[in-house]
Amino acid sequence: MTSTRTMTLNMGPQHPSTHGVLRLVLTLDGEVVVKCAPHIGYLHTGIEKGLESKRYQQGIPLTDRMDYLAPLSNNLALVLAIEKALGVTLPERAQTIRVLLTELTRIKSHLVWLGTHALDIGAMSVFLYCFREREAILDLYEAVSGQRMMSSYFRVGGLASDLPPGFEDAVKAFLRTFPDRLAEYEALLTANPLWRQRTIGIGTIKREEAIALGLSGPGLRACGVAYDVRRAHPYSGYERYSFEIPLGKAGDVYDRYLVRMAEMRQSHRIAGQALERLTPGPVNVADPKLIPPPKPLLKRSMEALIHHFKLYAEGFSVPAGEVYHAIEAPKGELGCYLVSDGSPRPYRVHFRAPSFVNLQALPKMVEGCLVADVVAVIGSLDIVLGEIDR
Amino acid sequence: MRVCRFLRDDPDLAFDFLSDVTGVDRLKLPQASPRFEVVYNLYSLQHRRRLRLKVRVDEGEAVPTVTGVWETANWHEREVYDLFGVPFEGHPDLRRILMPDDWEGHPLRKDYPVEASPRWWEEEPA
Amino acid sequence: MRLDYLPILILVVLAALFAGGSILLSALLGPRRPDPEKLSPYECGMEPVGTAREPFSIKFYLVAMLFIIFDMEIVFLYPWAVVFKQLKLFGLVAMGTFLLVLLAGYFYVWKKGGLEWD
Amino acid sequence: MLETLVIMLVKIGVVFGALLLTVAYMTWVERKVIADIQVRLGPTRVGPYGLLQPIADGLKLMFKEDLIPSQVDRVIFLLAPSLSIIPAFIAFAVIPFGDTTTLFGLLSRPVPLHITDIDVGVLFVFGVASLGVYGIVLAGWSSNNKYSLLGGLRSSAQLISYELSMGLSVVGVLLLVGSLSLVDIVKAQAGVSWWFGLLPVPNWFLFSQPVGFCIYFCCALAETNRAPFDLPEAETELVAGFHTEYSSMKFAMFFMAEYANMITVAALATTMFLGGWLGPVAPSPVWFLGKVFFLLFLFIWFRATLPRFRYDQLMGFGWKRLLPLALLNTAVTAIAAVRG
Amino acid sequence: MELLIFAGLALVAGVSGLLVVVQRHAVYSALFLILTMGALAGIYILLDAHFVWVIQVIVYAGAIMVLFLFVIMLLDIRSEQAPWAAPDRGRILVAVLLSVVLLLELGIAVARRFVLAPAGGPAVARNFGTTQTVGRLLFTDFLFPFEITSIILLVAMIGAMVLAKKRLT
Amino acid sequence: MRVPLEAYLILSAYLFALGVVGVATRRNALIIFMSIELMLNAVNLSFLAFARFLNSMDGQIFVFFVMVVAAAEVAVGLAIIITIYRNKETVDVAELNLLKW
Amino acid sequence: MLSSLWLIPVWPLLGFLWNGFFGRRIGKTAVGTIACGSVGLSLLASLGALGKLLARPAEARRVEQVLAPWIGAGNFQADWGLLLDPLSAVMILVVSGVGFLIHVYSIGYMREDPDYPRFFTYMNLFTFSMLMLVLANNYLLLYVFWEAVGLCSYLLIGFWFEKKSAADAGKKAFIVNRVGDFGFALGVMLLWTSLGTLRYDQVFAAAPAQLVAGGGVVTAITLLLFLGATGKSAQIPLYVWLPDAMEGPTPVSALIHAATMVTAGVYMVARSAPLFEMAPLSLSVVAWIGGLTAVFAATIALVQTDIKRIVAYSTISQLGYMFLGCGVGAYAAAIFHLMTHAFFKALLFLGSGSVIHGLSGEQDIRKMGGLRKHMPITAWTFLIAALANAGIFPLAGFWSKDEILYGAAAGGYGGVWALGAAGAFLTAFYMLRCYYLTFEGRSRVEPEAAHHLHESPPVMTVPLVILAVFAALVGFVGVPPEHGAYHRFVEPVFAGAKQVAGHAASVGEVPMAILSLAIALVGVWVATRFYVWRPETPDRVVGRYPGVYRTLLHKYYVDELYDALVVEPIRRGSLWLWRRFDEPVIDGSVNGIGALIRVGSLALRRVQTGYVMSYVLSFIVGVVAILGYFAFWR
Repeated sequence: MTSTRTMTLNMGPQHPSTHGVLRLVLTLDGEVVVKCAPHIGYLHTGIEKGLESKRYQQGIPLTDRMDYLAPLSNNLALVLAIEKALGVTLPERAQTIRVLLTELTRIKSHLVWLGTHALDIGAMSVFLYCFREREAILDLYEAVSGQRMMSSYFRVGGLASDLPPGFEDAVKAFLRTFPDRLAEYEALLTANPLWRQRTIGIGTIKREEAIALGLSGPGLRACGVAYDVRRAHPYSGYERYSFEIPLGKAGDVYDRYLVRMAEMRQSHRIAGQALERLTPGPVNVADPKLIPPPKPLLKRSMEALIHHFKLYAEGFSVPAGEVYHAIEAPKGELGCYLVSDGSPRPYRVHFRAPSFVNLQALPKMVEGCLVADVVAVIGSLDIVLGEIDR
Repeated sequence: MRVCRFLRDDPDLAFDFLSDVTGVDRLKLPQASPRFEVVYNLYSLQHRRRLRLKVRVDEGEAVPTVTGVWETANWHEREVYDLFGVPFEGHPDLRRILMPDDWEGHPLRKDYPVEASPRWWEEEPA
Repeated sequence: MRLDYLPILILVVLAALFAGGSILLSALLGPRRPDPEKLSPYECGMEPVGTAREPFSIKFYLVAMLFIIFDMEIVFLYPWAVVFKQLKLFGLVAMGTFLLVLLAGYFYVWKKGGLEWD
Repeated sequence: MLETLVIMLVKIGVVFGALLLTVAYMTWVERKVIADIQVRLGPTRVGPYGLLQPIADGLKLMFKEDLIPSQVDRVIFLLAPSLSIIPAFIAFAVIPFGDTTTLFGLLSRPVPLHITDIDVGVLFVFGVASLGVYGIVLAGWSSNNKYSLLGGLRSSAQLISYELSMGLSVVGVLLLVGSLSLVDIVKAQAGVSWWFGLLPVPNWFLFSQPVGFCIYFCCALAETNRAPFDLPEAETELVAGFHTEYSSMKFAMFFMAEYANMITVAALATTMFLGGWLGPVAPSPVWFLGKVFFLLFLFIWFRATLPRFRYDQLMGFGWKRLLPLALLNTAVTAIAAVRG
Repeated sequence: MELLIFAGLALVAGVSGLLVVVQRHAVYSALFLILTMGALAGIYILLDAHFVWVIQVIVYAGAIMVLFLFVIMLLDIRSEQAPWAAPDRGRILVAVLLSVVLLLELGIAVARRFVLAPAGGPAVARNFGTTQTVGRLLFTDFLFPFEITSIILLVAMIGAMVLAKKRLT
Repeated sequence: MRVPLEAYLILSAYLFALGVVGVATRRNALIIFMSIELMLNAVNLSFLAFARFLNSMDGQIFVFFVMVVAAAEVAVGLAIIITIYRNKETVDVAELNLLKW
Repeated sequence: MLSSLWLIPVWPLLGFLWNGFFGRRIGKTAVGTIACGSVGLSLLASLGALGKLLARPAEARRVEQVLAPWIGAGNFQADWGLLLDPLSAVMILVVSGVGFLIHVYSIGYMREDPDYPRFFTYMNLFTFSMLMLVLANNYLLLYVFWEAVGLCSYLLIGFWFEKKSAADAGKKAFIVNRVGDFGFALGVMLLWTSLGTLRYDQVFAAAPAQLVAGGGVVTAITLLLFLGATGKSAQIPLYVWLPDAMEGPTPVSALIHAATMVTAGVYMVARSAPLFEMAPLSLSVVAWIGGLTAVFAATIALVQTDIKRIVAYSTISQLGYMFLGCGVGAYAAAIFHLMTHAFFKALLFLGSGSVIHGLSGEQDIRKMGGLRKHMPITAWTFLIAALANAGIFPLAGFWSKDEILYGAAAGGYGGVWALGAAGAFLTAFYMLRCYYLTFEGRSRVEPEAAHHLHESPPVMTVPLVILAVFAALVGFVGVPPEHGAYHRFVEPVFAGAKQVAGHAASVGEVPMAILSLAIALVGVWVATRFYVWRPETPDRVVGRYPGVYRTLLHKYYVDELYDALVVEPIRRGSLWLWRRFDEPVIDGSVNGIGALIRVGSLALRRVQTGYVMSYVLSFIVGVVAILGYFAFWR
């Protein structure tokens, strides 16, 4: 008599464990989730619309605000799409720096995920440890761009500037300590029976369902699908790096956890390789239509001055047409669809935000779980509302 | 729909992964009619191939939904509906997704009044 | 022997005074600026939806019921433990029988799902 | 007669004061220790090393607005914090914190260092502790908030579940001692035995009742709502806990009750398993306090380390694992006691 | 001194006992019942029941009343109408009258049987009412009832379980 | 000053009578139950008083068993009340006539 | 250990409770383990008790323990009391020991049965009841468990109650037993009215003083008690239920025949020896009934073709020997035979069970033969049991049976001795016949049964082997006859009784032993001649005496006789009563009363509101009234 009666429970939008302003309407039978309906849009900022009114180079800072835990990945997606439309190729050094920084970004994003995920399940110390590491990466960000979070460091056709002196040593120092730290966190969690009890068999999703739902990134790989854009469609020279794609089997919270932990190791490995590859050279394409000439040149070359003026007055234009370019962001496949009408402003920009798609899988994952598990599952999806709502 | 199903199930094509669905308002482009273009980005995990599928409709015309083929299309199509006002026929749950339920207009249309201040919406009903 | 309990009485009074005192103190010292929003129950920032009560009742009841039964058992265990050195094997058998019977109930409840929280 | 009375009152006063002080400074210690573990600094601003932090906290709470939400049951709402703090304080009455003392010869005859020693000391502690449930249940009920109610019910169900195993875990010790008086229990742990003729080990029940101690410690964590059993306070998923609606000093009282309980269970553990005040060289209260603080440190350490149970897992652990284990421990001890 | 403490405890027990019966809300009844039981536990100490008093606290106050409170809260019973509502008045009057008669009878019985019993009772052995004594008796002279107790508890456990799990439609 | 036996007995009788009043007058099944507990407590008090004044421990042991019975009774009784409540949504005994058939 | 005698019966009780409540849930393995374990534990406890008892001097080997007062109405007093003396020590050993082996065997035998838990539940209850029966220290308790044993046998015989014959057999056992029990109950009542106590020690102490030896009262008491014994122990005239009891599962038969139920009667008579010794008439009745039963049942067994029935009739016959022994005052010998019999009879049953199991349910020995090749262990153990039963030196049966016969001869009961000797010959013959037809010679097994023919699993054969060892060797505890370890242990119990009987050693022991052995050997020889050397002889013999054969085959038509004499008249009478008396008179008055009550209750109905409060109120009125009575008027 009593058990057939269900109750509706509101979780969020102001709830500490929903990672932002997500609102879930849960239908419960006892404590078992029967239905879960996510409500989004509380953070809608109109980035896609905004980009239409910005010139190409100006649009980059807007993308920082999407996945604010991995701004450089967002920059990269846009920049690569534009470069694809323009058909330019970057110098070696620029590509290597991009790889290095996006992999650091991936580590940084995963660290925040690990910390909050662990905190949701009650392991509070891990949270603080993770933020300590994240601080180190933020310091590196600051060093290259002057900004800690919204760095907007990449440019169409290259980078905002070359690396500052001493940067490589700083990265090296970080990479030296990081594996041990990571092992420490794993020691706190991976084999911990409590942690396993809370995560194994929770929020399971099958391989076929995951594909049908368009899951990407660690969530998909935890189901055993070896899809990684870096490997499937290499960009920025990823084909030249050796790394593995960690896979899971069960597709539950624990596997997603393991996959991300392993990804951090792989990112560390790629970053190390990138550091070795770092040879001196230009960081921008030698195309004055895209990249403003160096300051001293302005005083000597008229041509340079014109280019400079043109660039800053109306920007550059992209040939009419459309491109789709996807990268492997920390959260999954981040695609950028760009339609150009030949003007200096994009006609239409659309981002395929991985969190948006991944969140769609949440109802399927939590149905049949307990309410307390919902938090664990959300944590394991690693969503960022800024990216979902754009 | 049949095309979609074929694209997914044919072993030589096997576009089992729907990356993305989005829309373009072609109002200010050449060939502006039909006005809207719904773009499907397909991907084949097996063959590592991408495919872009486009459907063009005019104002008020509906696009058949592909949620039956790729479940993930659900939210994507809602987003297109929300931001462009393109309805999808047979969609299980066609509601606004990003904008509040009582929002007026579709922001990503090219004729959406960006400068005008929007009518502030009511407190969301409990 | 009864005198041993006097300090406990005093301590009870002391603790009660402390508790009452601090409530009183904060009531006197703290400001009072009530408003309806502040005084309404906390519900995650949303208006409450439905009631939370019904589906949980039986489990809580069962837990408390089992607690009573086992509490009784423990209450018997204490005097037993205290005189155990004199009872020896006899005590073991007597308590063993007692416990076996209760364990039968315990496993019955277990098998019936009385210990599950779902 | 008068001297006895005075001594008694002095002892009560000292214990009460010390308890209050310890409670206050436990918050500071906890913050400092956890901060240390988490490579942070913890409180530093108020006083040297933030030493005045607890006092500042207390003052702040005292001057906070004392919110009484509308539609609550006022009487019980006010009563609940008191009901939770009074038992927490009086449980300490029977715990011996030291051997006898003459206070460096100041007193004419040795005075035992405990407030009182009653025949049923162990049961007294458990009985009084079991009264603490009321504070929680009533707080949850009177708040007129469904989260509070559920939180209160859940916490109290947790408390009573673990109370059972806690009660059972010490039966082994009682079997070996044959008395419920805590003083007797401590005295039974005097002396040292030699393991393999080489290793001197004190006759603490920790070594003869390791399983009992482990069970006790688990239950103690659960009874005091500490990690990994800290659902009542930290379960963010569904319920915010029984004291959601409490503020100001009333909230502080729940807080103090929790820490006082923590100290009590640690003190009881010390008495029952760690030989109480016994120890060489240093004066007995020092040993007692040292052991208690060691246990408290363990409490804090666990909190900094472990993730949290889910509620059903928590109840299952208590009923399906700890309870049978505690019974088994009792049975094994009894059989061993009969044979040897 | 003893008389004073007794008087105090008896007063608490008596008044709160009365309040148990006349409270409108079950939660208050339960609270006053706990108070009554607490006061009685104190009186038990005066009666040299050194073990029983703490059992009273643990079992009655610590367990039974918790179950009561749980049930009250789970059922969420709001106040019933005033116990002296009109339709019940006749019955209540009869009941109260009967109780008064009962009390009188008991009083008379006490007076007739036990007048002049020495105050304070006989001197008892030092171990009267201690855990040891209770344990020894319980496991010798009262062994059989003790074992039967387990059956009672078993039956209660199973009965309550079955009842609580049953879904009547 | 020592306390005479009569004092205990009268207190016990008084509490017992209170319980009777409660059982007979209240309509809330839970309160009726509590009144029964009150009566049991009153009886326990008598037992202990007699035990003390007759210098025999039997009364104390008996109190033990009374408590067991009380515990069992509460467990089953409240289960019944819950069952009834789930069917009838009330615990008012005036609205329950299940004994009639 | 002796202070906790109650441990012995309590284990099967716990097993019973546990399996009864949870048997369905805990799985077969657990059920079997619990059942066997509980009996095994009580076996251990019994052994412990025996050890403790042996450690005491002979005159102190008597422990009595009152667990709890039971009934104390007026001057009637009965307790839950246990008594351990050598007699009950032997009995508990037999019950728990043989019972344990049978339990173990059942694990294998009943493996496929869906009602496995129920079976073991009953078995444990059975064991418990029997242990309590032999450990009781007074007649009332004895009676209670006497009934309980009857109930268990009813439940177990009718275990496969879907089968009509099984259900009928169960009912038959119950009803026939009822007749005996009725006599027993009367005997107990008479005992109490005449002596005012039911405690053994008090009874036996008071009897010589308060009753006239050989007088009517004591004779009546003992005869009534013996009536009970004939019921329980299947003696003439109440033996008819036992062969039918074969309808139960074989382990049940083994348990009933060997260890528990049927021995209850013998035990009771032996226990009451002091009373019987005071009533010579009863003693001779016991002896003659025993002897007659021994021969009577043996003759029936000669021609039966159902393997279990043969064994069943042999049980009746052997029980006859025991009573014969009791009747001639050789109590120790009777109990000795009881003990040896328990082993070899259990073995016989389990062996035949094993055969039946191996033949997929075939019980007819005409459809067996030559099985030794397929089931060697069963065959060898069965042979040992058969020879033991036949009384072949040096197997167990020889020593005990010889002692009984010697007792009869020495006591001067010539006629009885002759019956016994005849029985011994017949026993040897039919046992060997059974063995030969089953295990030797040409196979007559039905083809499809032959197909599955197999030796039983170890869980069944191991108990067989253990029992075989005991059946072969246990007789030696009674060597030398009359003075063996066994006798030194048990004899003192009957010391009091023996004074009356005395011993007139008119014949030598050794010659008597040789004589009885010779008789048995003749039986063996005849059987061998009939069924091995000249297999055609039996048919010839049958052809010559067809009337005798048919009579024997139909068990002397006793069942038919009972039907005609008892069952049919009762049925007719009842019918008549129903028609002539029941319907008009009883029904009429009942209906009248019913109508009256209906009218009355309509009036009372208004009181019956169904509201708890009203009931409480009236309840209080009652309390006040009663208390008022005590307060004011007393």
